Amino acid sequence: MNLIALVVALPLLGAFLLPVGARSVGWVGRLLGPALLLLTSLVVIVLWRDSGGVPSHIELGGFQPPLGITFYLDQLALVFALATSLLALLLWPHAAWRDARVAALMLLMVSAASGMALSGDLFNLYVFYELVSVASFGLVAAPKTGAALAATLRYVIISGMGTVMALTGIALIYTQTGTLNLAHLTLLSATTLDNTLGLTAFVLILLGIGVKAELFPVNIWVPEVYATASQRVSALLAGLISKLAIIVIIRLLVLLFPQPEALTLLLVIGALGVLLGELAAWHAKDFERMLAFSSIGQLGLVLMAFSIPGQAGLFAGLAVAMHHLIVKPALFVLAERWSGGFAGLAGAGWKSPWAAGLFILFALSLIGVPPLPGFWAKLMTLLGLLGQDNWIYWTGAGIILLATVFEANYLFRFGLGLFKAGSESRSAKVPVHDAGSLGPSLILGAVLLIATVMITPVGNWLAGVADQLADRELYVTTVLGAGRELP
Amino acid sequence: MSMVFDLQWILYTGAIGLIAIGLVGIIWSRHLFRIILSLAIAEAGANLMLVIAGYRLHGHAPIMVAGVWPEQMVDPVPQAMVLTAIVIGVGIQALALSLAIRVKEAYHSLDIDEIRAAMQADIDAQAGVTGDLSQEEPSGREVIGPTVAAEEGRS
Amino acid sequence: MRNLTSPLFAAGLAFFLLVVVAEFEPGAAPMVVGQAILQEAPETTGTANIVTAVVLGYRGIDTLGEIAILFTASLVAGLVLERRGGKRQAQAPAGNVLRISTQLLFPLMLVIGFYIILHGHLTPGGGFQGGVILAAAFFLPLLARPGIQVRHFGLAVTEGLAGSAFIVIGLIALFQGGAFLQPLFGTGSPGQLLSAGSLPILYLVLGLKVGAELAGLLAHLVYEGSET
Amino acid sequence: MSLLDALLLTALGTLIATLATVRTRWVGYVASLGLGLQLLVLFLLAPLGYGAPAVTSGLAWDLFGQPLVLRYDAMSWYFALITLGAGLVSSVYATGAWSDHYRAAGRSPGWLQFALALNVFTMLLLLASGDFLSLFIAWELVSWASFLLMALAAGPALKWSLRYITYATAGAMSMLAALGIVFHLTGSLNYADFMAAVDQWSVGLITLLTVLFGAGFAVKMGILPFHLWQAGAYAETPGPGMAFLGAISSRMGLYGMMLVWVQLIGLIRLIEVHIPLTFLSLRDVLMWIAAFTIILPTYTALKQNDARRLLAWHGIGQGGYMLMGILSASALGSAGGILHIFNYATNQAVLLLAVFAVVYRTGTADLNKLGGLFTRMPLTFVAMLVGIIGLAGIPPMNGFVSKWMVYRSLLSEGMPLLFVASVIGTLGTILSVYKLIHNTFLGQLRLEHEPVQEAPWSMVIPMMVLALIIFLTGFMPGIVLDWVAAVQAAVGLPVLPHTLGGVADAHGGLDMIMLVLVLFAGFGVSALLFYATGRSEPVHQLDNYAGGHFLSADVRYHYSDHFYAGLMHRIGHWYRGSFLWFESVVASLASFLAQWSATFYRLMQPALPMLAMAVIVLWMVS
Repeated sequence: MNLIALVVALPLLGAFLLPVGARSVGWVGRLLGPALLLLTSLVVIVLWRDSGGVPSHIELGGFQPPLGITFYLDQLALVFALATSLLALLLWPHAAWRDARVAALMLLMVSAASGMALSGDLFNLYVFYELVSVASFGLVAAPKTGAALAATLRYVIISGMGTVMALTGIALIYTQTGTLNLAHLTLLSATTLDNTLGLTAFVLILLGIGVKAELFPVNIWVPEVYATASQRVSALLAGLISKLAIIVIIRLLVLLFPQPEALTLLLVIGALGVLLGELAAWHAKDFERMLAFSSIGQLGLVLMAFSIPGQAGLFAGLAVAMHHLIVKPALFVLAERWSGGFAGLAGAGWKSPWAAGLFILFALSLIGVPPLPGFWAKLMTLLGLLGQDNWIYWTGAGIILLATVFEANYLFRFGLGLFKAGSESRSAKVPVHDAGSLGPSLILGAVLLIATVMITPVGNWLAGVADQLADRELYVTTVLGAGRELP
Repeated sequence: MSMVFDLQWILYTGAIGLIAIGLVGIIWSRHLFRIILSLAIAEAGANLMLVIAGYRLHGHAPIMVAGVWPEQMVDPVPQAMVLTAIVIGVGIQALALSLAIRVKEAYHSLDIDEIRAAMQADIDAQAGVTGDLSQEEPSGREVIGPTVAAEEGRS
Repeated sequence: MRNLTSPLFAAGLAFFLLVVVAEFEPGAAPMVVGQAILQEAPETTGTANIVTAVVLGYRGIDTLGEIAILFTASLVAGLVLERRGGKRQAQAPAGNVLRISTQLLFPLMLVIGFYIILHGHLTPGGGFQGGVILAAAFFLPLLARPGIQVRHFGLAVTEGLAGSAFIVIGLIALFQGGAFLQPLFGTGSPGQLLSAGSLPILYLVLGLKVGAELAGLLAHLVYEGSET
Repeated sequence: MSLLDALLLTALGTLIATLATVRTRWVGYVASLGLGLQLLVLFLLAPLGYGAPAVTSGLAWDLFGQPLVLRYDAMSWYFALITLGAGLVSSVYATGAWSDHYRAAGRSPGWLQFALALNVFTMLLLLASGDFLSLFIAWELVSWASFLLMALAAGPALKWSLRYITYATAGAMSMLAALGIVFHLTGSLNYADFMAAVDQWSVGLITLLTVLFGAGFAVKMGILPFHLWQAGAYAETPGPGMAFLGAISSRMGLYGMMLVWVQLIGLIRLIEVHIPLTFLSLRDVLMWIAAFTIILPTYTALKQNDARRLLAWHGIGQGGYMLMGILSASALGSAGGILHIFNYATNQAVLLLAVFAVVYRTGTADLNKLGGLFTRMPLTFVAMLVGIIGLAGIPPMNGFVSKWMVYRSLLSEGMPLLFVASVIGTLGTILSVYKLIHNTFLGQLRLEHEPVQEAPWSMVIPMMVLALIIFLTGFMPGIVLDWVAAVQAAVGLPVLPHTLGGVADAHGGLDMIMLVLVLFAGFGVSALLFYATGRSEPVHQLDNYAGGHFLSADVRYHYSDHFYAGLMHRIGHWYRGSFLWFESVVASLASFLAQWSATFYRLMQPALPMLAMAVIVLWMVS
C-alpha cells in the first residue's frame, strides 16, 4: 500500500526533471509525461485490486497517524486517483507535446490532484490544493493572449482570496483542536467543532476550496477562464479538478462538521449556482461559455445532491459528480473544433455527424433522459430532496426541475443549430472533426454507454463507495487503529 | 465572552484585522498593484493567525537545549505550517506580479475594471459574437421557438 | 457597485470579526499533537530543532508540495514572461558603492546561507531561510550590473536536480521497505552536526532548490518583465 | 416468456432491423413487416381487449430496489391496437412511391421509418408501464422519440421541435416532481401502494398531484394552455410521420390521464375536491379546460390556410372531446370519450394521408393553391370525404357515434353549458373540414394541376383500408365498444351496456345498423328520384358562366382566399393570441433573468463573494 505514494511522487519527479531533460533529449519531453501517467494508473489499479475494496492508510515518513501525515485509501480516493491519471492522459494538451514546461505543469497538477484525493491531513490537503491552483494558473495562462492573461490574473486574485480564507479556517480549527489529522479531528469534532466557530471554519474552507469547485459566489472566474484557456485544460478543470475540490469539501463535511446548518448552506449555495449557472448558460452565445456556465450549474447540482442528509445524499452526490466527470470533459473536447459563436457553427453537424451524435448523447445525459446515467443521478437527487420534510429542500427540487427545462432548451438549441442548413459560403468554413479530435469524446461516450447498460452494478458499486464515505467510525479505526492511546 | 484583554486575544484581533484590511483592500482598490499588495497583507494576516495558534505565553523555542523541557516549548507544528504557507504566498504573489506585467503590456492599463472590459471585448470578438449585453438584439427572441406568424397561431 | 458593496462588506466583516473573537476561550489553544511531537521527535529523528523535524520528517510531504509550488510558480512566471526574440535594452550600471559592496558581500552571504542550511537541524533556520539568503547573494550582482546575462539553464538544472534528489531520497526509503520520505541513516546523537540521518541532506537540496528558484524568479521579474 | 414479452421483443427487433437497413431501399418493407408482426402478436393478445386479466412481462427487473413492472391490461391493449394500426398504415404509406419522392428530395426514408419504429416501440413500452418509475422512463422515451420524428425534416422543423421539447421537458419535470412527492409519501413507486394511500390524503395534496401529473400529460395532449407547440411541430413532420403523430401520439397524454386521474386517484376524489370561492369541483374545472381546448384550437384551425396546420390545430380540439367524455365519469360519456380515441385516430390518419397524397401529386398543401382535384384524384377524394364526415360527427361514419355519446352524457349528467360549448366546437369542426375539402377537391381545377393523376396504389390502399374501417366501425360500433367496455372495467369506470349496433339504453339507445340502413334507404330513394326524373345533364366545368361572362381555364373563379369572410367579419376580432402573448411574457421574463445572471458573471468584482460570505456567516450566527 505504501506504493501509493508513487502516484504523487512520480509525476512530481517527472515535472522536476522535464524542463531540464527536454532540453537535452527532445523526445523525453514528449513521452515522459504520458508514460508516467500510464505507470501511475497501473499502480492505482494494482493497489486497488490488492485492497479488495477495504479502506487502508499509509503513513508518510513512517510517523504514526496523529503526528505524521497519512494518506487514506478508500475506494473514493482510489477512483479519483485513477480518474486523475486517466483523464490527464486522455486530455493531454496539444501544447504539452510541444512545450516541456506545459507538460511539467500537467504532471504537477496530476500529482497534486492525486494528493488531494488521497490526503488525510487538513494542512496537507491545503498544500496540494494550492499546488493544483498554481499549476492550473500556468495551464490556463499558457495561450498567452491578452485575454488569457487577464482572465488568469483575475483567477489568481480570486484564488488568492480563497487561499486566505481556507488558511484562516484551518487556523481556526487548529486553535480548537490542536491537531490536523482528519481521523483525529473526527474524534475531537463532536466536542470542539460542533459550534459557531466550527461552522465559521467550515464556511471559510468552503469558500476557499470552493473557488476550484466553482461554487456560487466564488466562481466568477469560470466563464472567462474557460473561454480563453485551451479546451483540454478547461475540460480537466471543469471535469476533474472541480470534482476533486467538491470531494474534499464533502469529506471534511462528513468527518468534521456534523452541523445541519452546514448542509443547508450547501443546499442554498448549490441552488443559487444551479439557477444562475443555467440561466447564464441559456443566455450564452458561444459554445465554450455555454459549457462553462452549464458546468457551474452542474456543480451546483452536485452540491445540492450532497446536501441531502445521510448516505442517500452522498450516493446521489457521487452519482451526479461522476456523471459530470465523464460528460463535461467530452463536451469540452468537442469544443476544440467547434469553438466560438453559435452562428458560425450552423450546419456543422452535417459535416461531422459523429461529433454531433456525441454531442446529442452527452446533452441527453446532462438533461437526464432515461435510460442514460444522468437520469438516474438526477432522479436520486430529486427523490432525496423531495424526501425531506423541509420547504427549503422542496424549493431546491423545484429549482432543479426548472433549471432542467432551461438546460434542455439551450443544449438542443445548440444541438439542432448544428443541423441548420447554413449558407454555402458559411458552411464552407465550418470546421470538421476528424478521428483525432473526436478520440477522447468517443472514449468517454463509450464509457457513458457502458454505464447505461450496466447501471445496476455501477449503482451498487457507487452505493458501496458512498457507504465508505459516510462511515466515520471506519475512517477513524482505519487510520488510528482501535483502542490506541492518543495524545 | 470574557472581557479579559489578555495577549492572546489581542493577537487574534490583530491577525483578523490584517485579514480584514487585506480583503477590504482587494475590493476597494482598482489598481492592480494595490490589489496584489492587499492580497499579501491578507495572507500575512492568515499566516499570523496560524502561528499564533501555536504560541504560548512565556514559551521557549522548540529547540532541544539544556534546561528547557518540552513542556515549556511552544507548538512546533504551526511554525512548520506557517513556513509552508509563507512560501506558497510568495509563489502566488510572484505569479500575480508577472501576470500583471504582461497584462499591462497587453491592455496598457493597470485598472482592473478597464482590463476586465477589454478582456470581455477580446473574448467576444474571438468567439465571433456581438456583445453579450447588446440592447439592439434582445435575447428573449427565438428562445422558445419561432414566433408564430400572426394569422396562423392566434387563438 | 464597488462603492456600495465596500462599506457593506466592511461592516459585515467587522461584525464577523467580533463574533469570531467573542467565541474564543481566553487562553492558549490546546497543544495536542505538538506536545506529542516535542516529546518524541528527538528520539525518532535525532534533530535538536524540532521545527526541522516537523518540516522534513513529520510533514515532509507538505514541504515537498511547497517546493513544488515554488517550482511551479517560477516555471509559470518564466512561461508568462518569456519573450521570443527582441533584445533587451542595456541599462546603466549601478554606482561604485553598490558594485563594490556586492563583491564584498557575495562570499559572505554564500557562507552564511550554507551555514544556516547545514545547521537547520540544530539551530533556528534551515533550507528555506538559507535558500533565501543564497538567492539574495546571486541576485545582488543583478542589481549591481543590470546588463548581466542570467544563466537560466544553470538555475533550471540546479532546481530540477535538487528537487529530484529530494524525491529520490524519499523513494529510496520507500523501496527499502519503509514509507515514502522516511528519514534514513539512523538518528545519530542529537545536537551534533552529523546527526539526524538524511534530514540535513534534505535540507541541503531544499536550500539549493529554493535558492535557485527564487533567484530565477527574481531574474525573470527584473529582466523579462521590464518594459521594452 | 409471455406474449407481452414477444410483443416488446418484436418491437425491439423491428427497431434494430430498421436501424440495420436504414440506408437501404428495402427499409420500408422491413419496418412494415415488423409492425405487421407486432400487430399479429397483439391480436394473439386479443383476450385482453375483452376483459381478460392483465398479462405481466417476464422482463421486469429491479433497479436500486425499485421493481420495474411491465404489464398489459385492457386499456394498454386498446391503445396499443390504435398505435400499431396507425404505425403500420403510416409505414406502408411511407414505403412505396412516397419514399422515392422523399429520397429524391434529399431526405432519408430510412431514418423516417426508424423514427416511426422507435415511436411505436416507446409507446408500446409506455403502455406496458406498471409503476410510476417505468411510466416516467417510458414517457420520456416517447417524448424524445417524437422529438426525433419532428426534427427529422430539418429546416423550420428544427425550431418547432425545439419548442416542443421545451414544453415536453417542462411537462416531464412536473411529472418528476409528482413522482418524487409520491415516493416521499408512500415510500415506493408502485401503483398498488399509491392506491392504498390515496384515500388518506388531503384535498390539497390530491389537487397538487392531479395538477403536477396532469401538466405533464397535458403537454403531450396539447391541452390548454400547453397547446402552442403542437400544430406547428406536427405540421413540419414528414407526411406519414405526421399522420402517425396526429393519430395517436398525443393520445399518450390521455392514456396517462386515464391512468393517473381515473384509475389511480379516481374521479370520485376529483369530484370531491372543491375549488375555494367557487361552486366548481376540480373535475368541473378540468372539464371546462377541456371545453376551451375544444373551442379555441378548432376556431384557430378555421383560419389556417395550410392543410397540414388546419388538421393539426383541429386535432388539438378533438382531444378536448375525449377528455371531456372521460371526465364526465358516466358510463355513456366515458365510453364516448374512449371510443373517440379510436374514431379520431382513424379519421385524422385518413385525412392526413389524403392531404399528403395531394401534396405528393401537386407539391403544395396551401389551401389557396389547390382546388378541383376531385376529377383527378377521385379515390383520394372519397377517402377524405369519409374522413371529414367522420370527424364532423355526421352519420354514418364512426365519429358520429362517439360524439353522440359524449353529447348525450353531457345532457343526461346535467351539464348543459358544457354541451353548448362542445356544440360550438363541433360547428367549428364542420366549418373547417368543409374548408379543407372544398379548397382541395371542389371547385375549379387549376391549370397547372391538369396533368395530376390519382395517387399511387401504395398510398391509396392504406387510405381505403382506413376509410373502410371508419365506415365499418360506424356501421357496427359494437366491435369497438366491446374493447371500450373492457377499458372502462379496467380503469374502474361504470361499464356501458352495448350491442353490436350501438348503445343499449332504456331511455333511447343508439342502433347504428338500423340508422345506417334507414339512411341508405333514404339515399337510395333520393337517387332513384334523381335519376328517374332524368333532369340532370353532365357538363364540363368550364361550360359555364359567371357574372355574365363565359369562363375560360385561365380565369380564377374558385373561391378560397378569405374563406368564411363573412363569419370572420363577425368573430375575427375575438382572436387575440392571448396564449402566445402569455408565452412571450414567460420567455421575456426568463430572458431578463438570464441576462441578469450573465451580467453577474460579467461584471461582478471579487467583492461579491466576500459580501456573500459575510452575509451567510451573519445569517448563520444569528
